[in-house]
Amino acid sequence: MGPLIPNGIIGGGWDFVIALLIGIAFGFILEAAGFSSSRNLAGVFYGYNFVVLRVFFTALIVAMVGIMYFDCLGWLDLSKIFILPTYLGPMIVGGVIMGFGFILGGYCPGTSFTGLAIGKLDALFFTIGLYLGILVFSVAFPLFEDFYSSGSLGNVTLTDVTGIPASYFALAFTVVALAAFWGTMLIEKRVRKNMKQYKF
Amino acid sequence: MHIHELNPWRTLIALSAFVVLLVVGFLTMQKPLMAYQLTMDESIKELTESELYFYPWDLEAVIAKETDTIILFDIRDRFVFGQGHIPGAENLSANDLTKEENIARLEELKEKGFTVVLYGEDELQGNGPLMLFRQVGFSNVKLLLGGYNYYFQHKDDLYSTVDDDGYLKGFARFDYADMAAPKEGALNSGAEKKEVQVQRREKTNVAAGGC
Amino acid sequence: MNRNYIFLTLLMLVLAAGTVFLTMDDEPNQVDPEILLQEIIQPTRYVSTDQVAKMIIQGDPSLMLIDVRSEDDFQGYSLPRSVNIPLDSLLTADNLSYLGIPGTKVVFVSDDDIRADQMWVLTKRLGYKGTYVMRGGLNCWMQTIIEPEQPSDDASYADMETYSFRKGAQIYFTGAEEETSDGAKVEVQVQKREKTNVALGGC
Amino acid sequence: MNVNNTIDNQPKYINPYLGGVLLGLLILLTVYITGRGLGASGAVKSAVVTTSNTIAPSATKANNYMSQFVSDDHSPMYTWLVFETLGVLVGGLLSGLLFGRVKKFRTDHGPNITSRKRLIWALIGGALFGLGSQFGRGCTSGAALSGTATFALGGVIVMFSIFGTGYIIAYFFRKLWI
Repeated sequence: MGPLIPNGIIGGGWDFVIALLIGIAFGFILEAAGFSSSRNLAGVFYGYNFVVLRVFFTALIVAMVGIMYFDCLGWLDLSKIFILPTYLGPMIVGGVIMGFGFILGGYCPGTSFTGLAIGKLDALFFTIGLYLGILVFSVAFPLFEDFYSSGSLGNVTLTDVTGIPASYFALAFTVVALAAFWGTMLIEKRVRKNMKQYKF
Repeated sequence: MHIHELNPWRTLIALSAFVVLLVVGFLTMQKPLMAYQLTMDESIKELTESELYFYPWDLEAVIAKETDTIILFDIRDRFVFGQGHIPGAENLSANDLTKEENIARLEELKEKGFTVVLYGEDELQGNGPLMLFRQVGFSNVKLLLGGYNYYFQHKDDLYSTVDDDGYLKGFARFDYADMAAPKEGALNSGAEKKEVQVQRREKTNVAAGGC
Repeated sequence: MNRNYIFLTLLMLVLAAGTVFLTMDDEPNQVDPEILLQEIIQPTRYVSTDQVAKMIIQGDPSLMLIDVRSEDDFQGYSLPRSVNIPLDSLLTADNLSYLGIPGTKVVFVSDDDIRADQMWVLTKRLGYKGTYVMRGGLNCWMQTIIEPEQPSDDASYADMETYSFRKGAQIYFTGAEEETSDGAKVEVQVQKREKTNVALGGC
Repeated sequence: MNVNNTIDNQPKYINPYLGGVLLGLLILLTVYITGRGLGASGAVKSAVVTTSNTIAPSATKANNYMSQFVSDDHSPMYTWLVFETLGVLVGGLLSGLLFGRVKKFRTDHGPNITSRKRLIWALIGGALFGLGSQFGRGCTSGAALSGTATFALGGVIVMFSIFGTGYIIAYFFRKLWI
């Protein structure tokens, strides 16, 4: 049955309407969960607020487990969904650069848009920074064109690489995430006790 | 107050709704009539096995009802079946093969340990159903070589077909390269000899149902 | 600490553990057995040797002949423009790339039609469309095209028509007359190479 | 009694687990409908390509990277992710209005840093994030979250390198936040 648009069940004309609706839901959830504040976001790295970890990993395991069930129920054809292509080197480097960006900027792109929506100036500056960063990348692209497309493994999934069924990964991620939820509660309590003031 | 001390009742509702959705999905899921039991590799490998097939001379015992674990299914349509069929065969038209009760019947026969022998007009007609049933796990299904046509021509003397190869398929009956080679000279002795050979082979081929 | 969190944790664990016991469709691209069976019982997949001969002679670019016999047999004799994919090596990516090219008619050829039909069932299970079986295979090809049998004098007009076509095809395929043989051979060569290129580009 | 982060002065955020479950279901829905996950940085990329294409069309066409996203039929802004991002802005605003968080422009910053410094760091951080997201084929939502949710190897790599780096360097930049 699904995915609906690639299978032609929903016409391509609805594409952008659906994009807008999904975006609204995405933005609403992010903002409502407190992702519009860079202090909340950065808290995950300093142990005073693990909201990022909670939302991120809950979403991850729910989506992973849900995809497995949807596949089993025949609602989703896994061969038709988009699998992010893997570029080993560039992705590690990109991830490291993004890690720096996260600590310094306190946002990631999606959350900065929600911060912007409710009037956070730092979110505005972060978004301008995003724009400049991508502009710099595009203009300087010839410099690292070779590196950019190096280490390509194609659109591989974890199962393709390891041979372990996807459901085991879903289970492993779930166990780790749930353990992390309980573990971070203790860390959070201890760190917060020592903080003088922290307004969300 | 820590978040873990608040009641996450809305989270519980959201997750429960998801679980309910999945349960409804499982309850409304239709069990497929058949599912592949053999992988592609196994299916290909199986084609080389001889136990897929039932040989015409073995029919003698079935017709004489000396064995009660073999059931013949005629997959030709009802009209042709009425005009003539192997004694003791049941009609199970190819068009009805996908019917649920027929699959259930096969299932039942498999459990009881029956061997099901399919036959069609010729081997080709039964080949597809044989392969499919094998692939979905009916390891008790076999195919009668030569089909009804071969049986019909030899029904008076089925034992003698042990020495015949007319029902066998899958090998060259001619020397293709030689036959298709450009013929420059007129009839020389070699060509004549070959022609005789062809004639003979041709006859057996017609017996096997032609092409 | 709220007790509902413990419940949530357990619920999520059960959900995740449940995925391990799901029966997954490992090969989702394959055609559902029921649909495959429905296609199998249709006789529309068979093409006659005459039709194949006509398509070869006309240089039909959408025709792709796939010979499913062994490599040795293929070396010994093969139809013009045919590609060799022995039945047991079907599943290599290289061989599969010949199939499923939009707008082509793939015709399987073997000694008889059984092997070709087996190939057809296998490729159909893999979901390839536009595949056919040459009825009678090469044995029939020899009898009808290479050495057609002359119908008796009182045969119907259609039979005579078929015979005259086959006689023409015989000349084309065996080069029984010297003049036509060269031209025909060259044309066949060109077609074959072109076809191979298209097939390779398709993947 | 120096802990004043009690329930009274916390803004009313929803339970993070509720947010997580809803977000997970949203990803599932998105994959179910469109066959691919969510994203964010792609919209900014479209904006970059659009401005570049307006100012210097020939240079954009000559650029091997940007030229992939330029099409003659429609503007580079006419993509799925741009519409999705517009939705994110609207959705964020809706939530902010609902929970009373839409106020005049303000800046979040740690106790040991001024607003001005915070803005400069945000700009630098944003630029780094923009640069990294192009190498990583997506940002936290596109690559790390949606990618990992669909079991893509690339998503896992991006996720671990973002958070791994974050934890390694967090100590050195603690002045910014605590």
